[in-house]
Amino acid sequence: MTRFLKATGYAVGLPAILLTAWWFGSANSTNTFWPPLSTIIETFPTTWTWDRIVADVFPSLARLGIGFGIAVVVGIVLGTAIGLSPTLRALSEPVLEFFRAVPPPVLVPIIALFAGYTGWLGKIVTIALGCLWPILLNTVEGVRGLEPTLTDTAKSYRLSPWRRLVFVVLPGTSPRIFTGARQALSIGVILMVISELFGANRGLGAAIVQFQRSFAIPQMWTGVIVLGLIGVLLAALFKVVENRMLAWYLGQRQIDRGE
Amino acid sequence: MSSSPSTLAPPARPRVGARPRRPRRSRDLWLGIAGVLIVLAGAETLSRTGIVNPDFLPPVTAMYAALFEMLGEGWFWEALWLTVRGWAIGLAAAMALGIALGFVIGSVPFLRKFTSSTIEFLRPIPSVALIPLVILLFGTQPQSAFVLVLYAAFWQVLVQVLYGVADVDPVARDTARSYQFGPIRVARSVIYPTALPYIMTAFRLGAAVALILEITAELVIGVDGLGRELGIAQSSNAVPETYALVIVIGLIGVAVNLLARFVERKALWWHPSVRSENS
Amino acid sequence: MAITKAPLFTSRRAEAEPSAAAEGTSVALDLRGVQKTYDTPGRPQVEAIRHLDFSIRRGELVCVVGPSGAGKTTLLRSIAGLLDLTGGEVVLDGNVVTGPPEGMAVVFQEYGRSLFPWMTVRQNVELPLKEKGLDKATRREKVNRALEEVGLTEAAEQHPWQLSGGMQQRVAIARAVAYEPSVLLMDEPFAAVDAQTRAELEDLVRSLWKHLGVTVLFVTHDIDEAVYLGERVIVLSNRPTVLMEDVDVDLPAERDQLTTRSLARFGELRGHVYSLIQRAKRGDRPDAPLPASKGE
Amino acid sequence: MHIKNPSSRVRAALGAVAALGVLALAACSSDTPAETTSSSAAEPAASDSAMTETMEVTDVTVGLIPILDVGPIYLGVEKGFFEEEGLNLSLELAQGGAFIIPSVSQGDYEFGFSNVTSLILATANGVGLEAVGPGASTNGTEEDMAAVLTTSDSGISTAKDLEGKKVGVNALANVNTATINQMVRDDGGDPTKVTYVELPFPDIVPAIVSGDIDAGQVVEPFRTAGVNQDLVSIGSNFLAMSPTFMIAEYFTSSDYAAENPDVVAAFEAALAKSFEYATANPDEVRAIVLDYTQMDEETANAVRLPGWPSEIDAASVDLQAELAVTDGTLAEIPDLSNLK
Repeated sequence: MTRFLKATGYAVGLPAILLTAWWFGSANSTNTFWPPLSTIIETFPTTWTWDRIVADVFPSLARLGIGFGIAVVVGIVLGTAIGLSPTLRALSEPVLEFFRAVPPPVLVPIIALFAGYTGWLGKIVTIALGCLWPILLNTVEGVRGLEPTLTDTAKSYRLSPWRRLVFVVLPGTSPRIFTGARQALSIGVILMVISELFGANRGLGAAIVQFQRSFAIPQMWTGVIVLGLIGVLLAALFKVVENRMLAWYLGQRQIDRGE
Repeated sequence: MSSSPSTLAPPARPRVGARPRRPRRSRDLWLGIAGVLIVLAGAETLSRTGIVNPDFLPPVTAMYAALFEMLGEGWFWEALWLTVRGWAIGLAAAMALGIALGFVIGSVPFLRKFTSSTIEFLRPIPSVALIPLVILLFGTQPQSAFVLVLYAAFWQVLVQVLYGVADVDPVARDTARSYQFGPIRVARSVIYPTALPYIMTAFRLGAAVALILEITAELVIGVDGLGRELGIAQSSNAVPETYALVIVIGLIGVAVNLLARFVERKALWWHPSVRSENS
Repeated sequence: MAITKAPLFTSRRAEAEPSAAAEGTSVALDLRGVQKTYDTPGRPQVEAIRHLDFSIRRGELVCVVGPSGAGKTTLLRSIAGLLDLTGGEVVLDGNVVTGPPEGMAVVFQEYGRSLFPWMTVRQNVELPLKEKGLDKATRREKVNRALEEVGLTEAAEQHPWQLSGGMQQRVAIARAVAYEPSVLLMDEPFAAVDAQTRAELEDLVRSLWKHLGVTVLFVTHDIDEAVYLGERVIVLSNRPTVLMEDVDVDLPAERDQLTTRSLARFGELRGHVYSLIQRAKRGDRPDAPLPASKGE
Repeated sequence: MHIKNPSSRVRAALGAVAALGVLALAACSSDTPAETTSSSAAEPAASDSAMTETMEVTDVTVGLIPILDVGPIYLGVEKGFFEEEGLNLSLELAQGGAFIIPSVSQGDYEFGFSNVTSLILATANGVGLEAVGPGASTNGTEEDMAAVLTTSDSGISTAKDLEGKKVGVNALANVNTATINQMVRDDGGDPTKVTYVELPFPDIVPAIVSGDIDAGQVVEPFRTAGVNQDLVSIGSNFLAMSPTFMIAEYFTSSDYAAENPDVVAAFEAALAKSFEYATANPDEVRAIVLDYTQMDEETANAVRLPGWPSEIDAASVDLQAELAVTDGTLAEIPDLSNLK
């Protein structure tokens, strides 16, 4: 029992101290841009009512989901193709290196040229393109780094190319794909917000801008906190999916490390 | 080949013409260049033939013309310097803070456990969440970009350094202790060399993220730099200049990657496997 | 058996091998003038196998042994169709091997790396059967029988990396056996396990070989293991490989670790193969015998 | 692989990281956040100081929006009106009032230009502000400098047609949204059905042309640019309020006003002089505009100038407050004495 208490003590300790420090530190602050934590918490329920969540948070997350989904599919398909064929890889290496280096936010004005600022299409394309590179490059690395004995075994049992792809190449590369996907998710969230700051009308980023323009400072703080929570929730969700899909990999690594 | 009757002495070794094969490395180089040319030619034809509306995708030649023209203008170099400086300051601060805190927290088990939940909570918070705050605090001053860059890069560095300090081989640490190494010597000769590869990875990851946030701040908030110039070019419908700036920013990104890899190779020449895992 | 004392070692190579006549079903695997030279760009050419001619009859257990670096693995990979030959051909059940042939299973030395870590033991054994297009029931029955053969029934739902080295190699063997190949290739399969496990696995291979009647080509660097297991031991020269000698092992069919290994005959055979390997290491080769070759 | 004694190499790596740190510190110190002079275009011509008595000069930064309305202040600087009042102005450009207000209240800027609605919202939310003079207003004629533009074939001819349409404004929840909502109400429409999209002024006309948005509110010089691209106007959202509708004000933070009443008085005086001069010399306004916007000569001469009244129009302040309440961006009208 004490072990459980100790664990929760560690987990809750620092956050509790920080929160109380914030609470008292800002208790009677006069600076309107640093409202007391109490007012921020008070305005939370009134600001983030259910219909605002439906109107602002869901569209943002939907766009992130669609964009991220597209990036995952395209990234894996292209990555596997490039990873498997040395010529294709040599051909595409420098081009990929350049596109990977372009900071994703730069995509927003470029894609706005084609798809305009408002509306979903431009935002989804921005998110998809921004998330594509980490997944694509990690898949290529994963396919290239696949254990040669495994591919030999697959060949020696005459597994058809399709079955080799599904049972050997993809599972073998999945740890690297997940590394790429985690980076892509963090970039996706950044792009989700930025793509809404321009031509803002509906969405989480847009809501925060709206609060800021109308000097509703406490509401704006709640918006920032909601955005933070979404970042944390997405990371936790990702961890859950990863632990389920990569259970074999995590188990194996644990045993290798002799933990 | 018909199976010759098995005589005692096998047939004389067939002379294989030893044609000097072009080593694989330079073949890849040519293919790489070909790849780049294909993409450029593709963009050019797409735009010239009007398949893609030239107002939105100018011919590549126009982009480079705009780029070269820009190279001659003062504001370009000033913006470039501001972007690079913003990136460098933010990254340096993040590295210094991340390494210092990483070492302190990493080497004290109590601190390690005590702060882990907070780190796990604050780490995934997207740095863009701070944009509204920094706008209120610093408006379009460089400090806005500094805060965003510092916040984003700091977590990358801290987490890697914590991995590094935690990864110290207990056997090495015990041997050092058995030779009565003082804490400073243990840090210098055991913890630091083990942590160094992680610090280098931290530098590589931090450098990339720092550039993303610097450009974001310039583009979104209007902090001076290439990002802001890009926003202005785009909104004043100077399309070739917009693409030219994208190319420049992309090249900066490539340079940042190359610098990071160079520093990593230089500092880690002695490490058995220079960590090839690319971010 | 001839009345006069049979020459100490009957070397198959001496008889004129009527290769064509012995065709038909009795020969499972036939190597004809096999040659292999590695020619990777940017690196000097390496001649691995100069010339190999031997064949294995159906149902035979033949071991291949040679000094380390004698191209044993190259030979095995070319037989398994994973490596293109520079010259000659490998014929399995009458047809020339170009890629991994049907009816052949391979057990690699790095057992840990040849099992799919993301699959359970059962799934690993079952995968090749899926490829053969067997229906679910037959597959399940064959998998269970194979696992029972190697004594791993209760580990079926675990992941390979949760098992010991010996058990992992048993999974690889079970997978090969379930595939019901006509020829089973084993590339130094027990090099990486401890001595006790090796003895168990050697007896397992013998019992499977006898029980299932499969033709086995067993590559090893361990001379005792080769003589203990094989009906014949093919001794290879050093690189570029040629056939040193094809030694007939006339030990009783029923073998076990204690009695067989203490037989005088076992010691003689072992001594002969050992001397062959020593000569091979010194560079003595059939196609270029050392001038001052000391006595047998 | 024989690993040479790593310490010398490690020291080299340590050096590399330290160097990076030093570089940062050096770069940092060289740029202590002194007043960054405004973008080069708006560098005020330094009139020779011999003319003014030896009065110590106070440096003052003013946050402005790169639109026509702020022409007079540039003129005032050029003509030395501010110099005479002992003020050395440096002018900063931002996208809208909502950006300038925080900088003023935080003390980055001493003065700022913003639409009255934003000032009202800020005051209501406890941001201490003090108006120091009118900003700009409708020029009292039918030819107003603002307009709600749309394409000729958009089917939008009156404000009511804006229902269900996407309308571009330079900032959400400011004078433009409030006044357009009122136009829609006056025309019998329901403003809650209008979707506002925030775009910087330069982006609004291209967005209308590309169909990204259905209509957009612009002021000069973008109104003329839009008309040049044959966009049509369905009326000016400012003129629809009143012929003397005051849109914006110059302001400072109440702390600064309390601590430096003399500087504020000097700024108000110089501002009034600049307004008089600008109203009297419209062509000089058209010339100076080229300095701080991307306007070309031809557009500058074609644009309609706003009105620059001599004192604050209290009615406009009250009207914008009422509009904000009806729009729901404001709970109830706060004490607006500081803005009148």
